[in-house]
Amino acid sequence: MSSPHSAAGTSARQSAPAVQVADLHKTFGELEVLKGVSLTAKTGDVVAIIGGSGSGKSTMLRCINMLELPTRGAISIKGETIDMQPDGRGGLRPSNTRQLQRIRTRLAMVFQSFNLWQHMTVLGNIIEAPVHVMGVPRDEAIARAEKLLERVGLSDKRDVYPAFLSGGQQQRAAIARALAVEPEVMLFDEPTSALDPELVGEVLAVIADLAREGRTMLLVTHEMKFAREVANHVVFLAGGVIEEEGPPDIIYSAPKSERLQKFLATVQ
Amino acid sequence: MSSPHSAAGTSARQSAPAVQVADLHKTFGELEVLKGVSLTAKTGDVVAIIGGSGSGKSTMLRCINMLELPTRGAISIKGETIDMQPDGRGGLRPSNTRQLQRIRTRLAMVFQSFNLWQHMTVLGNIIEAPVHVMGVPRDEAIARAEKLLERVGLSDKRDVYPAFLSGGQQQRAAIARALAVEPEVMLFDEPTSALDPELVGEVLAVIADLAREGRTMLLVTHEMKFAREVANHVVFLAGGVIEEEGPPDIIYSAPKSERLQKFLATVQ
Amino acid sequence: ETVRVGVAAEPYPPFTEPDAAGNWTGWEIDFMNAVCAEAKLDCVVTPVAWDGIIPALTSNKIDAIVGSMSITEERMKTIDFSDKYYNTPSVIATAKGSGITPDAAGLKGKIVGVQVSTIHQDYVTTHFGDAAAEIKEYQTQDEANQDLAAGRVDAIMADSLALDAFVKADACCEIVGAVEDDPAILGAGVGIGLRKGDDELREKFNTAIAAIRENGAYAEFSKKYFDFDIYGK
Amino acid sequence: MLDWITGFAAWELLALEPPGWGGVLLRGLAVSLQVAVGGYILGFLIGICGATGKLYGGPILRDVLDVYTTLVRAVPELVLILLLYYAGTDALNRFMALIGAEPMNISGLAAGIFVIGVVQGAYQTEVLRGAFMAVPFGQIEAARAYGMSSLQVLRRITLPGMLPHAVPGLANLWLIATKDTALLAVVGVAELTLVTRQAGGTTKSYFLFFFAAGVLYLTVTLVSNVAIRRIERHARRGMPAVR
Amino acid sequence: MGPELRSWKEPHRLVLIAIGIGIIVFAAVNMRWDWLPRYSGRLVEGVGTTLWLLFLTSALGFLLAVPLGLAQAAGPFWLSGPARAFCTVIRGTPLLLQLWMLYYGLGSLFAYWPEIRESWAWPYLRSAWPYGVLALTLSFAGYEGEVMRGAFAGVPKGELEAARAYGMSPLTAFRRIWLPRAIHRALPTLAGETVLQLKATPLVATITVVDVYAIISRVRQDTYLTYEPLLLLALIYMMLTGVLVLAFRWLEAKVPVKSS
Ligand SMILES: Nc1ncnc2c1ncn2[C@@H]1O[C@H](COP(=O)(O)OP(=O)(O)OP(=O)(O)O)[C@@H](O)[C@H]1O
Ligand SMILES: Nc1ncnc2c1ncn2[C@@H]1O[C@H](COP(=O)(O)OP(=O)(O)OP(=O)(O)O)[C@@H](O)[C@H]1O
Ligand SMILES: [Mg+2]
Ligand SMILES: [Mg+2]
Repeated sequence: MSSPHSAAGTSARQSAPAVQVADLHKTFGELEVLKGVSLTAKTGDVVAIIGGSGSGKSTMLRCINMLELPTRGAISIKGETIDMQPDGRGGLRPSNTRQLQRIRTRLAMVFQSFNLWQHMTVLGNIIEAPVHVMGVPRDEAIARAEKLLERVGLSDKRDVYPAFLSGGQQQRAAIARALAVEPEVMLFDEPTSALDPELVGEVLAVIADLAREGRTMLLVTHEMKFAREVANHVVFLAGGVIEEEGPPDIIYSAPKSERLQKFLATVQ
Repeated sequence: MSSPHSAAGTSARQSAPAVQVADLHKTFGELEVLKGVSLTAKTGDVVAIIGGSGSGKSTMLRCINMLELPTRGAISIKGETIDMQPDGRGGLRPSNTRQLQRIRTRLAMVFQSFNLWQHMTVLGNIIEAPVHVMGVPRDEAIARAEKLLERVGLSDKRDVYPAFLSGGQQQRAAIARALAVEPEVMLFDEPTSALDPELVGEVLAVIADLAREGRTMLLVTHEMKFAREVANHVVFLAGGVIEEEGPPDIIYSAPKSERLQKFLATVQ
Repeated sequence: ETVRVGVAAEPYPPFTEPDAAGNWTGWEIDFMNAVCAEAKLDCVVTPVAWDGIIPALTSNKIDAIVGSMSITEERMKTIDFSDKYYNTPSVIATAKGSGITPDAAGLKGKIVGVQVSTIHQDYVTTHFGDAAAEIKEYQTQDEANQDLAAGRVDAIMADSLALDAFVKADACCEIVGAVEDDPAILGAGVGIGLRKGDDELREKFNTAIAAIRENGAYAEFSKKYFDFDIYGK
Repeated sequence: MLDWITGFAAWELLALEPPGWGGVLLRGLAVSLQVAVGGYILGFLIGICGATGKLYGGPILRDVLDVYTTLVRAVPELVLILLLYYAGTDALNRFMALIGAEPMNISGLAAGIFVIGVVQGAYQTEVLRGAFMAVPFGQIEAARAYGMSSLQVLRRITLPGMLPHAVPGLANLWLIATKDTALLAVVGVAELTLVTRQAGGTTKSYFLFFFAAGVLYLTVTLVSNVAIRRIERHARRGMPAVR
Repeated sequence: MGPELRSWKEPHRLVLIAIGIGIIVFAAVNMRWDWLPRYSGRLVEGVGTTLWLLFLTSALGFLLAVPLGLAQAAGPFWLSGPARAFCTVIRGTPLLLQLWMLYYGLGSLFAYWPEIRESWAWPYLRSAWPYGVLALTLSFAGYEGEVMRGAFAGVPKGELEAARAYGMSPLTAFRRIWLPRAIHRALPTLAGETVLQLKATPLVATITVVDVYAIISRVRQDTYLTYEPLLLLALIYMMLTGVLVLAFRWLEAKVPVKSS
């Protein structure tokens, strides 16, 4: 990615890009959803991915952490390329499960529908991956979780089960869960579209906060105004390829492609 | 009610008001929801009831057909007062079940959540009350139901079960069901608030149509613009009493009470 | 050498019945003990539902049946028998003063109860099948007895000793007499049931039965139960 | 002559020590419970394997499991017990003979546990499969996205997540298991129902013993219900109350 | 229909079907079935008795289950308490025990009253089937009462309010809306319970009612065959279950529900 300004938290020693997607293809049966997408996000970048419904935004995000297996292409996180091999049916599959699991802990995904684990309290959700995947001692994980809860404004919901939270609270808990693994990159898939309008605000505030802090984030969103405010790079997906990309000011005020112009007209 | 203009369908011989509510009180446990509400609707009137959430709009409507038993007060339909007697616990209860059942067939309620009977087809729902309560011969009821279906634009859904209809279609079927008993008064409790915005239109069109026809209607609604168009009288409920009432033009353009001014400001 | 001896899990007094301590007692248990002692076999009592006692033998769950099982042609097709070890007539019991006689004429229009899988069932079906109004089949003799007492059947047919014990214990009923013999059905007495081809065991049992008849052991334990020789002719 | 009444009043027959039959009944109950517990656990193991097989197995395995659950659920337990009891042990012994081993002496108890287990297994397969499917897929995806291995996903997310959906069905099956043991009376396993019949037959106090056995069975059910409610409350933690 | 038909033609299914046919042919050739013609008449009669028992007791039991469910769902405590106790006792004890309790316990007691023995009712009281019918009916009512409780409670309140709002009397509302709606909701469970009821019928053979199971027992005792009669019995019950399941599917399809 060729964003002109680089965000605050970037440290000099990390020269490899945080996320690098190279020539990503993805086919569902007959349907070719991604037709060769390449994308680079440097550490500290906030990349907003926009595009019409069905344009493959979610699919792209899910390919990055291998929830969806790409048909072709390569994904690198902090310079480490995820090992893949042909699966014999024209696609790829990860060839090193341990590496994949390790890389997944460096990427944290926040889902549209939260996907909190319903049988654990909010705290339980947050410490689950640190304790059981990364082997952080329990006390330490709890101490850190409490800080995160404070941060997203949920300290009083620590011992509550997800089903008893409002949508906005659930999404904030999900963000805290993502932060708990101290991810190098956070992936957000329409983090506010399952929320009532009144709840959207609280979640966006938390995300804007993270952006200010200099976290590397890839976010799929329909909130154009918000994307414009927090992102330093906007990617417009259409027809399975990146139709246009660039800094938000330019993308929003001077869209070049006709498709993007049309798209922006309908959503604004 | 002192509406200046009287709607089309009023005939001279019907001198008694269609609905008369006198000094209605309703208490739930400790909570006094209605604190003495009086209301008169002449035949052909379209009365819109507005008010904040929890102000007792639904409760008032439900008291009129005794789905909720009033604590004090009297209800008359076409000059016939519903017989009630003290229930020995500080409230009232109907003392003449046959009279109540008869009066209920003259009032038809359209619920927010439709409440269609799921085990009957649309046609079955419509002919149910005429055939099994009023003793209309089946053929006749079916013939009439078919006209009503045409009227609400559901002729092709005659033999479909409610679960397979969209919300707007269900609500139109519910309106046809209400019309089938040839009610003297129709009660609508937020008939569109359970619907997606796109479906609201179809239902409002049917109601506006009924209003033009000169049907007596009492409707609780949050659609201020709609209320303004179809109603000839607006009642604003607040704090358990009628805070203000009058013709829609005056209520909406020149609200007197501060509460109403505030209410109108928030909803518009 | 252990021999698993199957007995009917349902009580069949006075031949086999469990006591409250869970031990099996009765004439046949004494008989079994005597035979096994004689043949130097280590016998263990294994209760099996009467209904499934032959399948249990053929499917190798038990090695022998000591269950008042009469030696019949039909059974011989499936299992082998030792020599007979007792033989008593089959009789009919009815309520006191019923006036029923133990023949087809007497049982005309009556309800007759028998235990399933017995020679008595065969006999009743063959000889009274047309005369009787209904033939009720019971899983256990005990239930048939009980239904006679309760008046739900008019007559029952069974081994004389079993019914003797019953009418002594319950004053409701009486034995009205033995049925006419039909050796083809009623068989040649009661023998120990054995798996087909288990000749070694059969020889041991046969020798032992002869020996205890000889040395007086048979008469000795029988005295406790009966005042006559139940070995029959 | 009303010996069922005198019998019914003869409470001393229920004494724990012989000549009272109380001890026999309790031993019968113990056998029933052993069969029920054993069969239930066996059924649970079959159920877990069956459910995973049905969900993730190949087409052949899935069809075979379908045949198993359909057959077992369509045939009366009584018939299955007779078939499995005789045929099952017979087949096993023939197999032992084939490989040259000593024929195994299968006790009624073991056969009973086997039979109840096979029957329970078919039902539990279906209950567990339904419960597995009730775990929202997003929760499993979230677990994968956080780098959990398949085993960890199963242990930490899928199993506890399916529990609230499985408990009611499993609880019901437990109660069925305790009562299905009564059917083993037909193959002569000395469980509660058979010893009740023996006690009634020997003492002629049928009513007393049937009544006593009924009370024992009912007690098992009621105690189970209390335990089930506890387990359910634990499993349903985090789920809003349904009414 | 299309995809289902095609699915039968998948190779592994064909192999499974072939194996199934192979087993049947093996059984037909290698096992003894010569007894079959002798008993076919009685078997048909036995199936008749089984079906008759099933339909009678399910119908009666269901009639009982409706008030039991209603009492628990909406009745005052003095109705709901006994109803719940009844369901608990029935569901908490084995049917076999209930059956024996009624037949050998309660049933044998009538004999001691000469008045009863002389009365018109005696021929019924002395035969076994009334006890079988009673026990199966009570059992079905106990299990189904529980199901109906849930079904009654689960009918959306709004639909009942709508019935009242249209002037239905409580009886009409019950007859036209509440009950049919509850039955509709309970139908899938009812199907399962009826299959369970079918599978419970063979227990009546232990009290001398001659159903298809009793006939097969008879065959086993006459022929001393272990497996053949039982296999035939299993086949008969499987076919009956299949017919029941299809019948209930057809019933359920009469009021379609939207699957989510
Ligand atoms: N598992 C799948 N199997 C088959 N097709 C799929 C699958 N997942 C997604 N698709 C298809 O791929 C296309 C892109 O889907 P994707 O979810 O990535 O779109 P999106 O850009 O996220 O849209 P939205 O804004 O609606 O979420 C769609 O046409 C969708 O139907
Ligand atoms: N059955 C009940 N028991 C106790 N309180 C009730 C009951 N029904 C309504 N209430 C209370 O009475 C008040 C008025 O309720 P009502 O439903 O009439 O309000 P409303 O004006 O229709 O509000 P909305 O616009 O939200 O529908 C509320 O505070 C509500 O909580
Ligand atoms: Mg998407
Ligand atoms: Mg309301």
